[in-house]
Amino acid sequence: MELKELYQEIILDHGKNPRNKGKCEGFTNDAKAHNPLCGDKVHIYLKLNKDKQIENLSFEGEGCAISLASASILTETVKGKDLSFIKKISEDFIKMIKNKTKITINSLTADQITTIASLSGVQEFPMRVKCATMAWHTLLSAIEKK
Amino acid sequence: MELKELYQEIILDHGKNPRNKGKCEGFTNDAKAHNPLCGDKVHIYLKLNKDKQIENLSFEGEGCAISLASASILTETVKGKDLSFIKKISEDFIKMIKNKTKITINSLTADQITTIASLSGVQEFPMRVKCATMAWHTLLSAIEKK
Amino acid sequence: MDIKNIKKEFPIFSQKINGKPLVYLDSANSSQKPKLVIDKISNFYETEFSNVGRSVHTLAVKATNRFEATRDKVQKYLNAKHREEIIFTKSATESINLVASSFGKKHINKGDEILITELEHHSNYVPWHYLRSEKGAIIKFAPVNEDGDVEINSIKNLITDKTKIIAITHISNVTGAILPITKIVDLAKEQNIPVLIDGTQGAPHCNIDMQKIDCDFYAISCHKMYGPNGLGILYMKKKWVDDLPPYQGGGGMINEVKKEDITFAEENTKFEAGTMQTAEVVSFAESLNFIEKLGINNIASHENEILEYGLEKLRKNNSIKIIGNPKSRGSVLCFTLKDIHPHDIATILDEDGVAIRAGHHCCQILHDKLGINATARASIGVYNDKEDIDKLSDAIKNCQKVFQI
Amino acid sequence: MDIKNIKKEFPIFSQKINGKPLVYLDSANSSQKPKLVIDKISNFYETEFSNVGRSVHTLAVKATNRFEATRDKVQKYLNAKHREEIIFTKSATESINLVASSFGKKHINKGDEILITELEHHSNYVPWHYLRSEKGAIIKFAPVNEDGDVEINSIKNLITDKTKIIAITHISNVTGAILPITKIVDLAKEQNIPVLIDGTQGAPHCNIDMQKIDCDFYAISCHKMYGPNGLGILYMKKKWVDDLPPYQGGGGMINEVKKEDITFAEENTKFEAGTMQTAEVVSFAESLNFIEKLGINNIASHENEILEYGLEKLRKNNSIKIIGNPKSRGSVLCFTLKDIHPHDIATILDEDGVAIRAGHHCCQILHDKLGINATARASIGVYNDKEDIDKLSDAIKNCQKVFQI
Ligand SMILES: Cc1ncc(COP(=O)(O)O)c(C=O)c1O
Ligand SMILES: Cc1ncc(COP(=O)(O)O)c(C=O)c1O
Repeated sequence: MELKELYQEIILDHGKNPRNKGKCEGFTNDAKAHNPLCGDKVHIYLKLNKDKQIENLSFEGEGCAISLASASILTETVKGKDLSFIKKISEDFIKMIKNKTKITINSLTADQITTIASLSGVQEFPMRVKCATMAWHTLLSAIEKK
Repeated sequence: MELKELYQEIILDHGKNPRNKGKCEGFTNDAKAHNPLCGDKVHIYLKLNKDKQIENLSFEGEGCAISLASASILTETVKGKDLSFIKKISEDFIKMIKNKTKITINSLTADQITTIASLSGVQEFPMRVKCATMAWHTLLSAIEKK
Repeated sequence: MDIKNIKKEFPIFSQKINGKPLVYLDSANSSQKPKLVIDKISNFYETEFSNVGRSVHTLAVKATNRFEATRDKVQKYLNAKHREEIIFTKSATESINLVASSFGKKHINKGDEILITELEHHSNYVPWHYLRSEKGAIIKFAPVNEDGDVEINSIKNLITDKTKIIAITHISNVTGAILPITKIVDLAKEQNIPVLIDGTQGAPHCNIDMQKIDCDFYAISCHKMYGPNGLGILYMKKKWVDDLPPYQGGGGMINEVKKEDITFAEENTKFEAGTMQTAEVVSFAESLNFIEKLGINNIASHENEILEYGLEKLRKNNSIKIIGNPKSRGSVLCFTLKDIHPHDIATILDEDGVAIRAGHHCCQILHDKLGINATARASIGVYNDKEDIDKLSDAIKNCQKVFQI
Repeated sequence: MDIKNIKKEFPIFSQKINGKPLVYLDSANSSQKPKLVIDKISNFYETEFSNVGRSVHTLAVKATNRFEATRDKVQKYLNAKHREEIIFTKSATESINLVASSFGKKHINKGDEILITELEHHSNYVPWHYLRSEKGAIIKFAPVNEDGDVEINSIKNLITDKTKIIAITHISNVTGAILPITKIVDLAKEQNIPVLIDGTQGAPHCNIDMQKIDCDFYAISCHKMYGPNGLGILYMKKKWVDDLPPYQGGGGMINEVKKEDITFAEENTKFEAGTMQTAEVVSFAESLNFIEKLGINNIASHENEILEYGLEKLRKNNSIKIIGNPKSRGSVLCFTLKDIHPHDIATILDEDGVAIRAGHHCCQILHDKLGINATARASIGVYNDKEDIDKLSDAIKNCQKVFQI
């Protein structure tokens, strides 16, 4: 059943207990987004160090399990990584959701890949794609902003 | 055939050679109308004397055979008549066209009634009703104006 | 036709959704269409189609007659005094935009007040917001109370001698509150303030009598009345039909066009620019036939029965919170479910063939006030029955199972 | 599908008019619809109908996907660069009103000049007239020449540094003149002046490539392209999509709505307020399929062949005067008949099953210039053949008989 694929254990867990929620201290960049059709919101905060690595990041948001889980998984995936990694993973993630491609980044652990891939069930639910991708788009704009 | 009823000899004659065309001298009242959908125009001029009789009247206009014939027949019918007659005949005429009633005014000659009734074929052509009634509506507004 | 058996008049219900029969509880969003209406559209295109009001050939005459006969039918259905008070638009949204634009142009100046409520759909706020930005008008919001109602006094309190128009919804598409529109109109009339009623949710559920309600403007969306897409109605009182300037410009709405100046047609015509939605208008006559055959009061009491059953049933589930407790309620049931977001509910319900809507339902102001960003909404149409509610209730339980709550 | 045999795809032609087969020569007014399009409407209502973009249930997803897929299809058909450049409206009239209103609000001030032509349909004049009355803008009319053409020089001569927009028709619905729009756009670009093209008659007849034409706005009426009523398209160049303020306000076109202020959605969404015409949009995809299957160039050359045949045939009748003699002509043939008014012609032709239009065709300025108040118009669609022209010609002779001329 597709529904079970969408609402996997991992997603329910991240949705109920999102990691890195709140406003992280000393953030250097932030961006927010909003889905006007449903009212979902996300606000991403991140602290870039001088090596252009994300030293810390967090998010605030309201929304469905998918959107919260996606933001939560995002924060776990990119913490400590540098900008080129972040661009690559964000683009890969958005592609995965839209075009059903696989994530293939060497520096990710098998566990991390499984976690991220848990969101790929969204493909079958076109109206929910935005829920899953919003945080990742927002991360990209946070990085571009100064 | 209905078409023959619509384009009777009398109508073709009045359409081709409309009576009382032009701007009559010394007119006291006038009014014009215009059908924005087709561009037809009519302008009625009349001279009321102090007995509230139409001493003279005429019309200017552009339009189809039906609208010209109707204006022409109108001028022939009401010339020399007084206001109460004019109101009655105009209303009767409009009713005839719309509701297929007969004209029943004693002071009209049989000939006049035949002439007016020649326009009643318009009933069967709803898009042409306005062509036939426009002059009569305009006559009424000319009278009401001072 | 029997309401108990009405589903079979709607072809959509022969569809299966995810292998399950369709339980359609999204009628406040848009209603499904009876076969008669759908067939009328095809039949019209197949046998009588032509542009209306422009040509004199047989098809044009037939189309024009049917088109104008529908105007007469709408007039009669709404008990409007004059046929020219019925204006065809694209949607209720366009109806309200038309009024805001035309009325605003002539009668709204800097500092003038527009009185709306916290319940309004964006369609009955954004057009007034335009006047605020362009003209420096002020928008006042009559507050919604705890029950999701707007009390007449809260409107009364906000009326000043600057109030130029009151624009209120007939039925809230979130709390379901049926506002006391006749009383509000009476109140407004004392001060000579025109009233626009957003009847988008009202018209499909209530008996509408324009001469009784006596409002100045009433906006309707035909697609929520078992009618076609792309068609709305604006009732506009004769006085305003004569007074207000036209809205969109184009073919059909002019009187005389010169290079230096343009004069406009009279009556409804001046508000109907360009080629109209002939097939939609013609088929809407069948929607009204459908409603009349059943009787709008029977439809309302059927819907009320289903709604009451639904309220009762859902209240038994302790995790469900029902939004609003208005004195009198239209066919709308908004709720939230503990620890499960409305979007997730809607997606999971869909697996069971149950179609509801989730989100803010174009009422952000109201959701801000409620302190939530989304609700789930089940809305009832003539074709719903108690079994649909049972399935809704079961599907909600399934949600809780999926979320392991 | 074969053009020679295409009538049978259109159910309307199984009708008899006054006992005679229908000769439909009123396509410039509105075209008839192929069975595929009509069936798509019913089929959509019967199996997939729901409101788009708002709910997440299966029907809403299906409807939304079909709706947006049609936008993609239109984008491809028009070879627009971005899908967001395709905006769905009610009609070409609404498309032009949208531009005049949104562009006018932001970019037209007192004394600014709007350049149109004497050929324009009221839809491409009245909306600009509003800016003249409200903003004190000036409208200049590029003259039409004896042949019913507008020469590029007559446009060039009227451009000043006050010219803020040029709005011209692609094909005149009276003289049939196909204007040199690409040259006009090139000319305007030299001076950085945006160009709106009223493509209402152009789109059904010409191969339209937005990237080649490179205009800023292009307005289309779907009902003249073998599509449904109540649907228009506005192509708007991305630059303007980003720049211009929204038009109507309502559901779906907002970003954030607060009591104090409102921000708007981006891209095409900000111009599409309220419930859209889902069934119409979805079925229009079939109209494009129909056109693509035949090939627009094949349609054009078929229509040209019939038109040439018609011109030749009608010229043989000494009482007929053909209006306009443009260098290149769309499928429109306007004429007058000695001593018989166009209205009478239309009525008498109808008795023979021949449907034409009579009047000023929403072009009063042009008719004033021609010094007549009405013309008769036969316009050609894909389904017409030479036999239709023969019947037209015979029916005209019958007119002369009825009038004993
Ligand atoms: C040249 C031209 N422009 C604009 C229009 C208006 O189109 P619509 O009435 O479909 O909005 C028409 C159709 O009559 C036309 O022929
Ligand atoms: C209360 C209310 N007003 C206005 C609207 C707008 O209707 P439409 O989108 O059909 O224009 C709606 C429908 O969503 C509504 O529920």
